[in-house]
Amino acid sequence: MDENNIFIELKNIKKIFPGVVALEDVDFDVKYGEVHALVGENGAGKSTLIKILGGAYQPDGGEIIIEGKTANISATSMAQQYKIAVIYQEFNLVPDLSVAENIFIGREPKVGKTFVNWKKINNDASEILKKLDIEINPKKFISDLSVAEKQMIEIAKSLSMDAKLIIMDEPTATLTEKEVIKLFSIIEELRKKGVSIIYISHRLDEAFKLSDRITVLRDGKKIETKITSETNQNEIVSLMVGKVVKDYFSEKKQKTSDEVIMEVKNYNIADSIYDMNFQLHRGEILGFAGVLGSGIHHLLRSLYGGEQIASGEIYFENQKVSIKKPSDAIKLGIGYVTEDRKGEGLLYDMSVLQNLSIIIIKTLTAFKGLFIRQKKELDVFNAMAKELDIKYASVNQRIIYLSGGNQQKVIMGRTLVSDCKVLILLEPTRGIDVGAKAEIHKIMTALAEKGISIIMTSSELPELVNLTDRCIVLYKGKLAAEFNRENMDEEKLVAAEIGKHIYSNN
Amino acid sequence: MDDIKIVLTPKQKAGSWLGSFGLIAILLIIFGFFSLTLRGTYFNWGNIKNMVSFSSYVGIGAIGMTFCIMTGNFDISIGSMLALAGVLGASAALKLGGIVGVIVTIVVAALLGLLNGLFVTKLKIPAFITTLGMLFIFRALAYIYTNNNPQYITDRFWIFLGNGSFLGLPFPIFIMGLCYLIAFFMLRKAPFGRYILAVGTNSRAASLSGINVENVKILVFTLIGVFVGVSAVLNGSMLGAANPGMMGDGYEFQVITAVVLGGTALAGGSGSLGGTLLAALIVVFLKTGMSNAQVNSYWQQVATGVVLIVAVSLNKLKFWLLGQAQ
Amino acid sequence: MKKYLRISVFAVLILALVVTFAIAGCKTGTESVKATAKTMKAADVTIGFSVWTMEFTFFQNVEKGVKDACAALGFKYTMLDQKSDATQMVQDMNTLVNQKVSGIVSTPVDPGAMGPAVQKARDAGIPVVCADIGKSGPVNALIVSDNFKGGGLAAEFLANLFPDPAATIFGLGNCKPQWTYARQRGEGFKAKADELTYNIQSDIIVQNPSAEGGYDTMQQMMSAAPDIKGAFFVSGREAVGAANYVKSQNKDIKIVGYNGDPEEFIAIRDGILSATILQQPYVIGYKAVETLKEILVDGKSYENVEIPAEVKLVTPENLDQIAKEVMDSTGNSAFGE
Amino acid sequence: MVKFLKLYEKIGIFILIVAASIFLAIVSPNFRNMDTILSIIMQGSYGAIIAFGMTFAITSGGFDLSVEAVMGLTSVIIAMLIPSLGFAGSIIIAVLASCFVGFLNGILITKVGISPLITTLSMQVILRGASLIITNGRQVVISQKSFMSIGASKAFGFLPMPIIYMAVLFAIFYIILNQTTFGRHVAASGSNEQAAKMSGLNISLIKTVVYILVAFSASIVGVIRTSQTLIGIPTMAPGFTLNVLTIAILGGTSLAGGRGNLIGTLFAGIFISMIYYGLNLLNVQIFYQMLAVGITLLFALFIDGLRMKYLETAKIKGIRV
Repeated sequence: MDENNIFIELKNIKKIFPGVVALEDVDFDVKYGEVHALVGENGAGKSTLIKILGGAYQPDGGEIIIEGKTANISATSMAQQYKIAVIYQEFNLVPDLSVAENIFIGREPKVGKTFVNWKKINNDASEILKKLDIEINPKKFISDLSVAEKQMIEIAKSLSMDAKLIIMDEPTATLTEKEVIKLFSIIEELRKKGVSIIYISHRLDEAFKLSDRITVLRDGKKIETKITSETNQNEIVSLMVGKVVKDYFSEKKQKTSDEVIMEVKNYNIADSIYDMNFQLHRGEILGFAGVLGSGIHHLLRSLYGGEQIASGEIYFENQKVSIKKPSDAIKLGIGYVTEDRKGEGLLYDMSVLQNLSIIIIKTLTAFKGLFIRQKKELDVFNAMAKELDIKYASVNQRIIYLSGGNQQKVIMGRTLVSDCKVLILLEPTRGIDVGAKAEIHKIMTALAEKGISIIMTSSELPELVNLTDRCIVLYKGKLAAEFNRENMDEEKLVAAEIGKHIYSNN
Repeated sequence: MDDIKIVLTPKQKAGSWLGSFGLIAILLIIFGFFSLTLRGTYFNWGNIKNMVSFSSYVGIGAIGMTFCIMTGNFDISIGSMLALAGVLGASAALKLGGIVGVIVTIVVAALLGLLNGLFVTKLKIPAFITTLGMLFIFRALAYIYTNNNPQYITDRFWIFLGNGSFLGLPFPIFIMGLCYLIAFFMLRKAPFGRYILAVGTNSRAASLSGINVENVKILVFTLIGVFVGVSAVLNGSMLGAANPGMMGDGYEFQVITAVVLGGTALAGGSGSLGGTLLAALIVVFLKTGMSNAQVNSYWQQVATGVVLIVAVSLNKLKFWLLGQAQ
Repeated sequence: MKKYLRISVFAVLILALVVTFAIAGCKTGTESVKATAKTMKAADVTIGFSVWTMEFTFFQNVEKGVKDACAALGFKYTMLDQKSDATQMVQDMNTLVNQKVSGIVSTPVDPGAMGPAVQKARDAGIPVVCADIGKSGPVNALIVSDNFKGGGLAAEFLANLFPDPAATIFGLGNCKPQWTYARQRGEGFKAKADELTYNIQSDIIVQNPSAEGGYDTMQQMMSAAPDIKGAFFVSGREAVGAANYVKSQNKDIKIVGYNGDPEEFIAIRDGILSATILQQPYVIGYKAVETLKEILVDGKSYENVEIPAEVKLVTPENLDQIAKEVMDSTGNSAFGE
Repeated sequence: MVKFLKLYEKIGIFILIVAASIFLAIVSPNFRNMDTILSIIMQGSYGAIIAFGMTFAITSGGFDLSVEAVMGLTSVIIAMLIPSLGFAGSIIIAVLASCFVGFLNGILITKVGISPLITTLSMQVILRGASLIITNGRQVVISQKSFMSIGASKAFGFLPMPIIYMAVLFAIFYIILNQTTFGRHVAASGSNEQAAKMSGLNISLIKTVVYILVAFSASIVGVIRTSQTLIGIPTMAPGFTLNVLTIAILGGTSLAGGRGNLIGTLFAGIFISMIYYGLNLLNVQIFYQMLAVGITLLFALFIDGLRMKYLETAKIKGIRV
């Protein structure tokens, strides 16, 4: 390919962290106006790579060439000067500043040299937002925005600094179908303008839909770069996991029993759930589908005592129970795996072992919870690590050094060791690579076959369609539809999710 | 299973070494330096006993504070707490004897700690502010209760606790040792320690794991009270009086300094009791050394500040070497 | 990491213990306890001085007195600074006992809180003399200026300026409650004022024990009692601050201070401050050492003796003469030049 | 309701002031005259001015415990230099020196990464020592009496200068915090440092400037106090730092950072002075004054807590997941 149409080129980049080699001799380049998909399992080094491009990390070796010249992205501010914008998964927005201020932070239009030009900053902001047709008042504070809105603000931000290269890390992870469509059209726009884009996603279909080329990373090494039109999903997947994955979804064998383990009767949560009724059978995988605002997360959280319920009854094993706080749920044998691993899952400063045993630690003690029996704790851990095939260097390794998939397994294990009867899974495979996804799915079906009932929700419809025995669709906090394995497919779910109106992707 | 290889660059090796031995090195350097320069007046058994036993004043109070800071909280009321508990205990001792007095001191301190805890958790007032308010209130109450008359401690038992010695060692050393053993045990061997860590590192995750975050915090603040109480007993015993205005003056900052110097992150989540103990010793060893060396007391202040900064920067150096963000 | 840290902590502590045990062993072997001897030669005497803080002029002068006395009597001398911290005070006392000094002079930050420490010193056969402030425990002697009387002097001085008690109001700038000894001055002032049937309308504690603190307090007094005629501040630096406030308001209110610090002498010379009560820190320090000499060298016995140090009223009239006396007795200028 | 609460965040402390004024006016006749009121504001100004700086520090997510030592340093430098350099010269040097101290704080905190607590606490001790060394522990009397006019004179014959300084500095700090990009960046770095960094803000620079501002404000007060007392005081205003912190917090500036409330600080400064001053007018013992301060602090923050709680719930209800 001819050099001068390459915007940025990385030559054998290297990065080491205590305990892991994050990147090893990675070569990588992006052309002008190209959408370059970057795929790979968690821990493959994608986020490290983009942090280097964003100037957050300094490489321990190798060189970066931007527009033919060797570049040294020594700070995030440098990245801006090189016209590189990174949209991280964890947003970089300032809660106590307004939308407009966030979009133009560091580049505010000024009166003179020092004073903020409030008029201009707000006008410019609303202009950009209009371009993305987002209806958000630029004077609003970020702390008052929803996740999806924040996502959009991030994009607006990178547009505002007319970046030549925009890096998007899992941009669709938290978006609804509708918003995804919007995002894609924006990306098309940018591509036409000659803006290069590095697109990172676990959703291969997206990568194939958008990208010109796809680069696969595995274990910190670059495996291959493929022209998208000349490859297919299976090939990429096998490149990612290093082996060919047969069944993406593991089919659940046996039929679920009719025994009702949990029942929810005319359940209401203020402003989010209205008069909900459903039963959960032993060994059943019950799915919940719904777009943002459907209230699912409120519902599932409150079933675990993460939120106060407004009214309604819960029967557990035919006993009327009240679940006020998580400990109540745990006592009953209800487990919960959050969708927000970072925010409310991981105990970063603690070891893998401590993370797994935290829920049941009191039971692993001698003399009435006086002191911990380390041996026993270790046994429990090893058993679970084996069952879930958790990969770790040492039990005392801090959990943040594990890959996303393994972190997720530990957090699932955390609830599983408390041998729960009902498991509530929110977005069990969010931000997890294909290989790990398949594993998680296997684990889930296995659990269900062991007689554990699972309540799950996922923004990836295929997951719901292929995994769940039954799927309840909520629309604006009300039960909109219910499907079971036989009669459910993605179209029906989507239709129900958006309130019956069938809508097409174009 | 170990298919993830552990690689440490020399830098990182240095960092971890620093993490493990930095404070000890500082302590030994200080001790060695003054021992060589001052010889007998510093490097003698009596002086060492003296220094260690006086480090219990800050050392014991710092235990509770270490827990507290680990949970990402803060208590700057302990100085006044020490005084209030002290005067109440002392006046109780005058009427009901030393043993009662000692118990009263510790119980009162514990209750005051509990009060802080309740304010922080139930009324949702940030710890720093709650305790800032209490700093004024406790001290004021101490004045009001005693009408500003020092309460003398004459009871032989109580006096012994701070001044007597056992097996040739000052008694406070044993008490401090005991406190650290218990605390160490709670932190590393008991579930409570895990809870503290969990709450400190990610309280939302902790509560979703069925931990009652509020109770943990309340307990932590109460523990501060208990240890401050013990410290008040020893201090009162050494001073032979509880003076509402003098007692525990500036205590809070001495203690917090020790904890932070000991390597406990103010952000919470991680910390080490061993570090705290070493830090407490370092401060006393340094100050005593300098005054024994007849360093001009103004220069002493300058030196103390500088050493503090240097010592803490070593901790930062560790993180830098390890390539971790704090 | 933590694990290593822990292990090494204990390792080192144990090591330290072992080493020090060894040292202790050989030490006790070689040294004989001098302090118990009946009388000593001046050459062998070491005086340990523990001072409240070196931040205040008053204590600097006490220190000077002690130092000079030691020099004059051929004693060795070592000084420790309590830095206004009661705990430090006690630790210093123990440190001095450890250093096996022959005698201890202390200017205690918290006189009530030195009982056990003094006891230890005495048990080790080391006599203790307090230089000013106060004492507790078996102190041999206390050289103290009569704070109560001093306050009285201030009241008398003001009374003479304003002969009609009915028509005059005085103010009192008091000190922090924990400084009980200094509050004696206030008590003395009040007592005398009552005796002379004068009326003290505002008794205010100076928040910052510092010149600007006195400045603020005076401002408060003047709104509490607008027609105030005179005020007594129990500390000189505060008095000067107060006097400066009066001056800035172009009012004529007589301010009396206490201590006789250089800034007070200057203020009196400049006609800002009306008078002050002169303490003699230098003399107090000097006397303390002399007393120890009598105990240690001459074998005299002092137990719990109080030796008053005189306080003098300094007014513009006798300013120069007193300044001269100070120069003669201490060898340094009362004006701090 | 929410509107009212947002308003409360700004001027809640003002309500306390009104209440206290009414109380004092009723119980003490001396309180009912202009001079007293001006005096109270004047004595409030010292704390308030430094608290302006402190508000910046807290907004940026830190705080500064070295202010009282900075005052002392300023004081002695002026006293030592006035004979040779005259007023302007000595003041400029003293203020510059203080700013340099702030700069050091900033560097230690941002570059070395030591927590503000330890940095400024150590700096406090170091400066105290340094000031004492400069004067050899003495108080240095300033013989140029006219120097007094800077801090003690009255504008228009009735308005004490410190109040004017407070007003001017308030205006300046207020504009900096709310109208300049720098001010907004201070808020940003306090609100979400990571994000601010990622957005290419130079956090180190911003925070360093913040600590320079704190030292500057402390230094100004140092100048005022020195001129009033005409003495170079190395140990000036012992324990004043706590006072300043109390004011800033009582003013409603959130310790979490990101939200600075200078108006609140201004009022809080006056309010605290009101408590001490007013209770002194009534000859109330200092113990009860401390008690009053402590209780108001807790009470004010308790109300604030209720407020936040209400807004929180309002928010939760507002947002659908």
